[in-house]
Amino acid sequence: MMETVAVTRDTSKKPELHYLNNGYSVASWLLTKDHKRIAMLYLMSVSFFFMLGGIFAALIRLELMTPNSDLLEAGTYNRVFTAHGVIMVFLFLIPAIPATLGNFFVPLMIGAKDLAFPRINLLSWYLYMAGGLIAAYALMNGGVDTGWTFYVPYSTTFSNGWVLVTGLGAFVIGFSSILTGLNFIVTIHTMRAPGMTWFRLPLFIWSHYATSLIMILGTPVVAITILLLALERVAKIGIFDPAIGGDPILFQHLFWFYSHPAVYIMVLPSMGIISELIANFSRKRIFGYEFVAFSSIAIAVIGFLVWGHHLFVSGQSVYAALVFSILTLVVAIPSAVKTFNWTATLYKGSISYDTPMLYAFSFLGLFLIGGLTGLFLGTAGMDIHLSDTYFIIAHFHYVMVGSTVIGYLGGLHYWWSKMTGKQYSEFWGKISAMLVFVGFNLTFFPQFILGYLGMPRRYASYAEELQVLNIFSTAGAGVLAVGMIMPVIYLTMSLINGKDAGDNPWHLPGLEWRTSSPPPTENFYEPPVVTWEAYDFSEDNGLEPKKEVAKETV
Amino acid sequence: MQNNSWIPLFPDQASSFAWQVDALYFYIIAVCLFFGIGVVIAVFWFAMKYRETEKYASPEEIHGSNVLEITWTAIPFIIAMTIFVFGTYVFFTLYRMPADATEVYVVGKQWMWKFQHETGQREINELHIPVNTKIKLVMTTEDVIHDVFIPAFRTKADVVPGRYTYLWFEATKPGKYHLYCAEYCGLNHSGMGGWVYVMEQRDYDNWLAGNVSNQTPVEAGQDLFQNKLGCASCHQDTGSGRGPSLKGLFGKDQKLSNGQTIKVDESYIHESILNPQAQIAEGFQPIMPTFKGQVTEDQINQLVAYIKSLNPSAANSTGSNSTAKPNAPAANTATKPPATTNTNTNTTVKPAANTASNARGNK
Amino acid sequence: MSDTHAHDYHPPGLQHQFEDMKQQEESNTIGMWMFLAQEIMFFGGLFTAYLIFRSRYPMAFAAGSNHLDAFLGGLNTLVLIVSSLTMALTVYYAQKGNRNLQVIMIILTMIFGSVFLVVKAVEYTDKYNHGLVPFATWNKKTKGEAEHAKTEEPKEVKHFFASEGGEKKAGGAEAEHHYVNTTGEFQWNDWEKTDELIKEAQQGNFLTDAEKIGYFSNGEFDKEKFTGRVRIFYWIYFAMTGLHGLHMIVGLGMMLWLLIMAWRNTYSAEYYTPVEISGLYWHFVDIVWIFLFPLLYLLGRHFLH
Amino acid sequence: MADNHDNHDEHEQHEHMNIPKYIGIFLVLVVGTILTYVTAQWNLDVIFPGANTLLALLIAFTKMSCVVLFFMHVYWNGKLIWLTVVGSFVFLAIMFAFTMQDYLTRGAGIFTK
Ligand code: HEA
Ligand code: HEA
Ligand code: HEC
Ligand code: CUA
Ligand SMILES: [Cu+2]
Repeated sequence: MMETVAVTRDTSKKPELHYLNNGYSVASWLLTKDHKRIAMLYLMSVSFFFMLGGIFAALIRLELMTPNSDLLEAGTYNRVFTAHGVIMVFLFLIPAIPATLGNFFVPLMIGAKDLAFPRINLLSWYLYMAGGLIAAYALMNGGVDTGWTFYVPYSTTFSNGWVLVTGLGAFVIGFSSILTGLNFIVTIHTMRAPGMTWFRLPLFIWSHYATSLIMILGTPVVAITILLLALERVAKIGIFDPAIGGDPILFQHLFWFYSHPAVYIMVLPSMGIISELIANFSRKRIFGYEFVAFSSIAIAVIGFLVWGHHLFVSGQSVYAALVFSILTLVVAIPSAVKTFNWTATLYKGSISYDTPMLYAFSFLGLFLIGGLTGLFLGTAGMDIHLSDTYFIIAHFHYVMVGSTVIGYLGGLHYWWSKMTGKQYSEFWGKISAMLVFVGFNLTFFPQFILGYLGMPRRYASYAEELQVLNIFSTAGAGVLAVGMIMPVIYLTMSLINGKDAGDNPWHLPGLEWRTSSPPPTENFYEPPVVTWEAYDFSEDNGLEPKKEVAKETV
Repeated sequence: MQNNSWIPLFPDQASSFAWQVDALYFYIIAVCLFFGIGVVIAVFWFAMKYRETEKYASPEEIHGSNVLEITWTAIPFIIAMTIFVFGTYVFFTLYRMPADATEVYVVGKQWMWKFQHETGQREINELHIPVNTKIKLVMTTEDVIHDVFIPAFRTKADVVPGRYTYLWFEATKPGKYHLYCAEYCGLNHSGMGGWVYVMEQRDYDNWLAGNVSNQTPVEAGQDLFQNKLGCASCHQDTGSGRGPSLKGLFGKDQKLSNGQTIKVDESYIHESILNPQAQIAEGFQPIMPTFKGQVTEDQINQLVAYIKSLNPSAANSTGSNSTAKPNAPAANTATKPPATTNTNTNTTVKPAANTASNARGNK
Repeated sequence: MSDTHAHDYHPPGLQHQFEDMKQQEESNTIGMWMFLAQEIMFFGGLFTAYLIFRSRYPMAFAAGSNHLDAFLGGLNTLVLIVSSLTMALTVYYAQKGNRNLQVIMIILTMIFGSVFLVVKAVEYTDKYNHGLVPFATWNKKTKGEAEHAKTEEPKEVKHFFASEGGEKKAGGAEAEHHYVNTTGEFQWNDWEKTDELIKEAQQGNFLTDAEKIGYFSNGEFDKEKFTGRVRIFYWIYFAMTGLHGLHMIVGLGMMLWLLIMAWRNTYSAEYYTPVEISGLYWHFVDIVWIFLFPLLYLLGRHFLH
Repeated sequence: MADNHDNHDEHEQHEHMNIPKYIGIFLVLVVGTILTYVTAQWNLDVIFPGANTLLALLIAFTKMSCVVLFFMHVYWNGKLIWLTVVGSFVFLAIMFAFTMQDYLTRGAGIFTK
């Protein structure tokens, strides 16, 4: 690694064209095959659905302020939490990181010009939009009141026909997700820049690789399950309905075969971002790179063996429950390895407290709580009491909001300057990061207690003595909402009046920082050649000497 | 829940194995604190100690340490396995049915629980059991999946259509405990619940023998309507339930789906309860189940009294407790022994104690 | 966007995001394999359902399966295998750059693919006529015995148990009134054989717990219940073969496109990835059938003796 | 291009197969089909229950292997393709096995009433 290859462009001449100003027409966006533009399309649509889901969350919390169902009637409430769950999971969280940040940065970080199949990439966005709009339409128009899990036989025999439409939406989105995963795997295999060996890949790439595996192997199963659900609904053909020989538990098996791995689709990319943030903001190579990389794969693979932990109380065989229980506790180990390695990376680093790093710290704390409470649920004997209570709600919000959404926000802040060329307000960034952290804990920590007290989930009205804790939770949600709305505002503002961020504001070694901000359509001016390890902050990492950069920016 | 503190933190511990579940809970909490506090302290400490002093520094490279990696893979693994063993033990205790238990049959139905004791008593949304006796619930459902959940006993199990599932417990403390449906089952899922009454054996025997009510008929009828029979799960005052609102019904002319009009009097209500398919109110589906065999004539009278009270003007006109002439009561009482569900428990049910539960079923 | 870069050494057919043809081919091949992995799991969900229900209701499955025409199923297997051969040869000739043989092989593949679908259509029609479509009211509605006997009978007897020769034909007269189906509901009429099966199973004590509940009411064999379980077999049959047929149709579309490209002499020893990956897809669809055939058509054959 | 070690050079595979070999594989498949058909008529379940199905699946598996290895050229492909093929089947097997373990052990042993 002696020789240094300059892959940065000649900084003296500003690029005339980058991906954002390379065409302004609507068609140049809607028919684009540029992964960066598609990522931006995704960013906008995903944010839209997030806000929609957020509004439903607000309704839930407002209703739960009082024990009676007074703000929303039970029927409405049921539709609201279903809409909240479906939108947040299928329309927001699953595509959130892979399809936006992943889409944008996977090619950049491995030194490719684009993803392997740009047209398929665009197709996947259209599928996503089609499915998303269909589902959103059904959820808001007729309303579906099954919960996001669509358990049979309620969904096939009792709930209304919009279940079918929502299912269709989820089916279509499923294929969008499969295509994204397929594109990533191929790209990571074949399109790495010369010198970018597997063990020089940034960990963000590893986690996306693992995520893609799940997308490809898991999503088709939920697709076929939804198809069967539709068949059952339309034709009453005895797949799930016990009255005619079917089996309702089969649905749960098939559903969770996908949906448990899907929770790792949500969290793995976020873990990838956290690896980036922690390494880059403590300016150190990640501790135990190989272990962090392989733990992603391990989570993806073992994650397929544990779905039965959602069925502990469902009437599945108790022996099966025990097998699933032990495997669930095993799948926690790779996460543990990751957590410890992140912590160790901080050791002897040079840690800065920029906004993205604040999010990374939040992640560590919240993932710890979310993950560790997963251990309660993975223990069969414990889960009997906790299943379908607010303990579950709190657990998965800690991992889905506290870890994934926060990782996503951290990544968004981290790469915002690369994506847009603009710098957001660091001041507001820090304020909102802290509000989110505080608001989040206030919202969801009381729910653990509520859960242990025995407040069942999906309840429009609850026992009176539980009101105090619920009020805390609602109050926290208010703070959380403010914290979440702020980035929307100041990030948008930065587009209008933000300072130019410069190509590499933090002087980081990753490939994505060695091109201009925003990057040109083909990503790099010269095809990059990689001669350094990931997170190489030493002097010979091919970047300009840090002294000069420091002078330039100070 | 009888937890009277301002913020309840911990549910009642009222079954023989509740302490085991709690012990497991505290054990896992201890494990979590051990790892959680460790990691948090390390993060804080590193973050403070190694905060940036020089911009764009190149701190010393550390590649990792296999010894550390193996340590922090092995230790959590071993601890996780201890959790598993402990958890499995508790799981066995909870889900392994004792051979010598008293059986209670449970049928879930949107949105009520129906219980039947070995001795033939039926109850709805209430379960009376003696203390210190092993009870085994043999459960199934008429429609969708439900879930019997009694937090104070720390146990629950889904009730699955088309087959039987089982649950057992041995209550250790007399009292009144929440009974919930914990598997989402549609519109009134959150109203599908009631109470488990754990009674001293003597009280239980009394209850079995049937006792006189100390409630007024209207109160007793309200209790039946809201809680015990689960009428309110369909008949809500707002009219948004699956059945018509019964507010102000009494004394009105009711249109039936066959085009006829009928005056709502005691016998109409009586008929509606025992033989609901006979006269279908216009605009509704004939889905109301018959309550034949589950209510005594006494109780029907109480219900009638209550429904009347929903229309103050009508209640005045007819005055006191009705003694409506039932059309075919003889057949009922002949087939089912009269000692069925009783309106009363001599332990805890007082009108005042009902308000909490009313709030849940009621708007 | 591909016009913004100025590398002039691009061979035709090389997409802008790739460095060279080799990278592109590799990407396409891996991409197709990933897609096939996805397909395996897609069908896998159905196979799981098959597994569950077959293990619950083996007798109903055997009975339902015996009603399928194993001869036509076997024929179709052979047809698909031939088409797989011609597909493999298409790739072979594409690699050799032999345009004419390539075109011929593609056409042959398409012909065999179509034959498969035609045979499938014949089978579906047969099920339709016999009231074996598991969708309520989607079957042929037959009015009365007299009319029915006139129009339908000869053909039916032929297909019924075609595999076991004339032995079963005796049931023909009886079969006449079996197929009265005024509402188009799912029907099961082969009680004679069924009774034998059940009796055998009862004697040998083969019945699964699910079957003891699933076929009997109060200890009596319940025809209605049994019909319901056979219907489960038929929805699996229709779901699986239907999905497979859909894949065949997509495959034929791909073949058509290949045909046009091959006709234009696009493929050569240097550039034949599209042929190759279409071939992968075709073979995959073939493989699915290789499993469907024994699992659906043959699973209860040995009970017939 | 990055390191290639996990992918073979696919240009070389047509050296491996020729017309007679293709026909040979084809014949194996035909024989396999006929064999499946014939053995299905025998009652092998007297040997042990499920023997018929097992045999049919074994034949099907062999046929599939022939198609995958030779018609789809996996035999000459790189590690990655092998891994994909084997991996997909492993995951399929997981789905089967873990679902079945529930159904097969329900209500068994000490938990029955
Ligand atoms: C991003 C999403 C996400 C993630 C990452 C997880 C992670 C985990 N989840 Fe969670 N889960 C959900 C989303 C998620 N979950 C959702 C949405 C539901 C409910 C769905 C519904 O019903 O609607 C759910 C429900 C759920 C259940 C079912 C409960 C029930 O319904 O009865 C269970 C049971 O086992 C479970 C367990 C786990 C475990 C063990 C992990 C593990 O992966 C966690 C691993 C992490 C750690 C353990 C922390 C770090 C480790 C250490 C600091 C070292 C110490 C460790 C040891 C001693 C082992 N989850
Ligand atoms: C990605 C997944 C995700 C995310 C991000 C969230 C975010 C939130 N969720 Fe939810 N949630 C689920 C996934 C998610 N949830 C799922 C899967 C279920 C189960 C559903 C089921 O049972 O089927 C569920 C269920 C669920 C429940 C239980 C309902 C019940 O069982 O009865 C509750 C109750 O408190 C809740 C609350 C919240 C809150 C307060 C937030 C907050 O974090 C939201 C904060 C964000 C915003 C507020 C958006 C940003 C702001 C705006 C767009 C401006 C407009 C907003 C206001 C004016 C307030 N969620
Ligand atoms: C499963 C839902 C359900 C439950 C539980 C239920 N009902 Fe009904 N009830 C209905 C429906 C639907 C109707 C209207 C159709 C009909 O008349 O049968 C109805 C009609 C009635 C009527 C006639 C009202 C009218 O407007 O004509 C009376 C009185 C009545 N119910 C009383 C009761 C009482 C008392 C109970 C409890 C013991 C009860 N119902 C429980 C669904 C229910
Ligand atoms: Cu019954 Cu929820
Ligand atoms: Cu899970």
